[in-house]
Amino acid sequence: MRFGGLTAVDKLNFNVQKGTIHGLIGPNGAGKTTTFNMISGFYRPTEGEIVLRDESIAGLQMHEVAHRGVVRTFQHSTLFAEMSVLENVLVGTHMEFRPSIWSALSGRDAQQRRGAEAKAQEALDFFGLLGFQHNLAGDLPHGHQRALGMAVALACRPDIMLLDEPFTGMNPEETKHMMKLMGRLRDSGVTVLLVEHDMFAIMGLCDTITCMSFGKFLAEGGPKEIRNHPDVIQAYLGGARHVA
Amino acid sequence: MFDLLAQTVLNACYSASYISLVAVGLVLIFGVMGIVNFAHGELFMVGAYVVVALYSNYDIPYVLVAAIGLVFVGCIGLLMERTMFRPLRDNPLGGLVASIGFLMILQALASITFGVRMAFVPPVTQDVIEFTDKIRLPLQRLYVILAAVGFLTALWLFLTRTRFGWALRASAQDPEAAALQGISITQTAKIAMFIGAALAGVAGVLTAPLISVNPHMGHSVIIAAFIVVIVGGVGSLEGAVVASIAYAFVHTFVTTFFDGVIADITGLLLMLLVLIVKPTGLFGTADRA
Amino acid sequence: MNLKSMITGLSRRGFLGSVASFAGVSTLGASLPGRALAADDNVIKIGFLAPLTGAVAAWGKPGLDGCQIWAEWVNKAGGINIDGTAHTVEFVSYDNEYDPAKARTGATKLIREDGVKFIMMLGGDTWPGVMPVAEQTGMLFSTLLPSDLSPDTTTLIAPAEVHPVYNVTGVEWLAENKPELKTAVMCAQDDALGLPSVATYLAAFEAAGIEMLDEPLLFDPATTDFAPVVTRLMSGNPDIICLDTCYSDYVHPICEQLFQQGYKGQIISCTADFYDQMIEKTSKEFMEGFIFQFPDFDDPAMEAEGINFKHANAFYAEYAKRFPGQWGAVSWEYAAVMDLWKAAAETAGSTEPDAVLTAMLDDGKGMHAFGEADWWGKDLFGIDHALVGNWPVVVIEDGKAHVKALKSIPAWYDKHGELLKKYMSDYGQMWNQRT
Amino acid sequence: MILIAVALVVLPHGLSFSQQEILVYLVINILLVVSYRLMTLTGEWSLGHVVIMGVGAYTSALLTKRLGFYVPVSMIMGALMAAFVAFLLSFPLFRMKGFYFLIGSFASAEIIRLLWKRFREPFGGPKGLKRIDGLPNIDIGPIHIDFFEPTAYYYFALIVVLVCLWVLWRIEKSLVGLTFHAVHWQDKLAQASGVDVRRYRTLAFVLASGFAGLSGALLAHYIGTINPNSFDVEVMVFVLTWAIVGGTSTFYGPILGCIVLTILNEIVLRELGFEQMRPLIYGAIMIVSILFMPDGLESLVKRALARWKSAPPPPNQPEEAKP
Repeated sequence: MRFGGLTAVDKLNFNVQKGTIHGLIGPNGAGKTTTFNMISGFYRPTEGEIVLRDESIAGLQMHEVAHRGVVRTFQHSTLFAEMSVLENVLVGTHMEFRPSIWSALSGRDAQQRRGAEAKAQEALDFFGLLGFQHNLAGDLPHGHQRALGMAVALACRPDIMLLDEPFTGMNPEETKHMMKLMGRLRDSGVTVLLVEHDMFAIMGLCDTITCMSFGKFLAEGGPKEIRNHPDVIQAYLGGARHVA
Repeated sequence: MFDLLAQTVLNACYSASYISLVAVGLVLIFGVMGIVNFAHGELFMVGAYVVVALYSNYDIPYVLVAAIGLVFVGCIGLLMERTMFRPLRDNPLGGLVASIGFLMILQALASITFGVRMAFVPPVTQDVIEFTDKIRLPLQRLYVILAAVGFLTALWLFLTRTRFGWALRASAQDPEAAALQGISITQTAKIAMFIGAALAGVAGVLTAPLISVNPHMGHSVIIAAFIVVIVGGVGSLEGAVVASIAYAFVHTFVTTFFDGVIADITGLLLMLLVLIVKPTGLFGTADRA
Repeated sequence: MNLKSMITGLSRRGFLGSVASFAGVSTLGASLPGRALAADDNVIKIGFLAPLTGAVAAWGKPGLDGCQIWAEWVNKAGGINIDGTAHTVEFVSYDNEYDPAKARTGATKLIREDGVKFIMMLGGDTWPGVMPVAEQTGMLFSTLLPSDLSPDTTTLIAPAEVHPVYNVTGVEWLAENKPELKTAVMCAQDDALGLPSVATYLAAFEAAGIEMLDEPLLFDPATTDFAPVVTRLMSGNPDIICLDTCYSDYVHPICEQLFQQGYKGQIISCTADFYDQMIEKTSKEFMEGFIFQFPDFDDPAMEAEGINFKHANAFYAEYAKRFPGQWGAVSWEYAAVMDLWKAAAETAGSTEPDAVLTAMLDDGKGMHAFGEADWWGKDLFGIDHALVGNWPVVVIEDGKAHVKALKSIPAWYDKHGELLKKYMSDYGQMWNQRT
Repeated sequence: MILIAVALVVLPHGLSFSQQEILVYLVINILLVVSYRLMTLTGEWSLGHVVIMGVGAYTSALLTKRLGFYVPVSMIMGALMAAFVAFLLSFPLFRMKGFYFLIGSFASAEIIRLLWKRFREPFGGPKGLKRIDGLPNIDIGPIHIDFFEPTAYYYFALIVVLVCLWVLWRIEKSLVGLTFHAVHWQDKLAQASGVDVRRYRTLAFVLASGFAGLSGALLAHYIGTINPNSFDVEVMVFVLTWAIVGGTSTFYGPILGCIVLTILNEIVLRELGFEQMRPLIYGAIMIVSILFMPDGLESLVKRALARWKSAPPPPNQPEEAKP
């Protein structure tokens, strides 16, 4: 992936196994988020392939990628702040309950809407947000907003969830709770690919970790391998700070 | 045929001059304040009526009138900034509506004060530079061209060589970052509004002896200016100048060799084409919208 | 629609007050109830339905100003005498903003609420909106644009100017007096006034044996810079440049450009409002011999025998005093229509639209501002509701406009009518071609 | 609800004749401005809506004039044509966003308008079309309805417009409407959730244009004449100000703006005898309302409703209706 003269991600190659939690780490500016943006269709890679179940999805638009079961969240609290919590998650049910004007006019959508709301509430319940469903999303505390972002993604019933720094701004308590939830997600069959700085969460959660630096592949392996990998240590020492 | 071509080029130069004065002001205001000033054509109109009020009625020297017109219309710009655009800074649509309201007020004031019919402006000079019998450049038109070159050069120097100019460009490129740098948004907005309005006013002053001065004269100018701004790229002053020249040449040549209505359609199609091929305009880069 | 009588039977105000707060819309309607029809028998109300604001206001506002002077003078002189009683005249204006929907609303208000007896309009775009109202109510209307006439509406008349047919007189005079001029070019704005005028001039030039060097050059009404138009016009070295029915906003800059680009030939135009300013912008020599169709009303010729416009010189002086710089053709035309209406109403002894119309059209003759004229127009408009007779040819000599001749439009038409019909149909301007 | 219905039915009988005429335009304009709001739900502001309305008007007028279509049918065809033109325009236009979309929509609309001016066949050139057939009169036994009468046409337009408003309301409250909002507030997140943003923008644009086309057809068959200037940018500016002065966050905001501003401009200022001052005062009102009511007239209603809800329930029914 190049932006103008700058090559942001170069010769990166990794596989994500079905039903695992896969972490993507690296120092600041390593190109993690760019990688995410390419997979999710936010950017179109200038070169290279992204293969999902033997199908190339490189260059597809974000919603097309989503329709193939790959759903992402965004950094910060990217939400429909002016809409209620329930409505936020209802947008997530879009793919399952394709809304149409005709059903809206004929009144057939009442049933559809009930179905969608049930699914949405299920997703909210999973993240413990059911009690807030009528609040405005913008009014939620920060941690809940992060969770809501994931609830929206979950309501899409994805095969793969791409989570962009889900633990940022959470206190240890919340982080632990969220880790538990992610474990349950994996157990329900969702593959998770996450970008994260929080090493505690990464190490405690991931089955496989890919480490990159300056846009290039650095190392891959289980949490233990990565923690002890000389290149990784080197990379982080160079950039300092983030290693716990 | 050479005569015709040469004369048409001269015509196009004049047309490019006043359009670029208006368009550059429009770009400056949009760039710094994020507001589409629909009343910009009416500022042009006010400039022309300054000439009617002072030059036609009181015989005040034209150069002085031009200076007064520049300052007066610039001050109207400041008034707009203070009363409308500053309170509506975070509300670009509100700014648009307010500028439309202001447009109606200016038009009505002009109608009531000066009448609905065209107003008279005596010629400042009737001298003509005759290149050949068929290629002639009236001095008044030359003034417009020279003034446009002069004012735009001055503006360019101001923007590139002074601290204020630097602040202005910074906030045009990224208002938030500029604010973080300690540049006062209010200050830059005032300067942008004054300069933008004054340029439109000066264009009105300069062209008043050459065109029909009436309360609705702003309409056709603003449409040309919008086309130019889009073609040039919304945030780009250089783009506005280049696009003014391009638009003026296309429009003038099509008018001369086909007709005026086709020229208008050509102008709009050109703009649509640019929007489709490069939605940010020829010189636009940032995705400000 | 029985509900209507039921409700008007109730106390309308009390009833409305109850629903007003719910309906929202009617709150103001209730406080501004429709006014009763004019009850005062000695006041005749005349409607003035034209653009008073907006870009076309120049075609309405000066006319209303002229009418106010007319009304004052007539009222001072004893008003309008209907069956032995004197009536004063009052104008009720409605600004239609040159919009057909607002014109329809205005016509309804003037007829059904103000009780006017006659409505003067600019016409054009606004007329088709009013047409059904005219047909339903039988109200008498006048227009300045005879292209609004059609046999479907029998209560619309064009008594002031039969634009653009009178333009033939200027060309005819030109050909008679300057036979050495053989070639011409023309420009016009692409609108409802420009196109029929183009057709008329084309017919007039052909009838006069003058050759057109180029297709008429059309420009958009929003044009401000006329240098390219002028460059193009001059490129073929014509003897005559014809400015068609350009408005003064175009005539002035075009002439200024012609002057500066070194044109030395003949110019003919329909109008030359504020020609003194044009002379100042160009030169006396340049404007010498400029032909157009609208005399100054301070011209002694306007007080001559046969001119029906009353006290033209004094009217002009009064107008110039009150509205300096606003004089133009529309300033007197609406007032001239009122002269005609007043005469017809006094003859009929009634102000009712049908009676006045009958008196007006009686014997097919009418007193036009410029002399006795015929009710004419069947060929072009499908109905003889345009008042056509002599029309002045005005030429600028030594910086002042002079009426050089009063030429008969019917006489020209008798000879060259087929040409005019041909060009009018080429430009889609015949009444039965209008869509 | 019943009171509102009764008010709407008796309304024209309390008005003067010219006010009845204005009422007809008001009803038609309400459809126009509400359809405009639907378009703005996805976050794009167009300056071409009035010309799209004109497409409906021209189509319907030409179909009845040239091909003798039955008026109600041609009106529907006009709406469909407007929607179709919007569909075609969506291809170039939805490459743009924000300010560019605003100006792009303006440019494409101007081109359509210039085409009407330029091609006298079939559009009638600058003079436009006239003698457009009205709605055929109804004569069944004792019932005689002449749709030239403003009251009669008001009822017809009212029914059509109410049905359309109901449709627009249902759409907005459905999951489709929710998706429109989602596209507006966070198009990236919506897209990540599988929403084809471009498709929804187009959908909103096409739907809004269809209803605008219908309002144009309603107008054309009432006044019986249309010309290119009836749909120029000045008219668009009025629609824009109705929407913004009224506020666009609620369904009723634009309706409120349309009603209040129309009554001010067409009735109050005229009755007060302002002539040349009218645009001046209207302009001042626009500025003042946007400065002091940036969220539109609807914000007043919202506040009033909130107060009403929080206040203890009155002992009896609210009594505003009774004299």
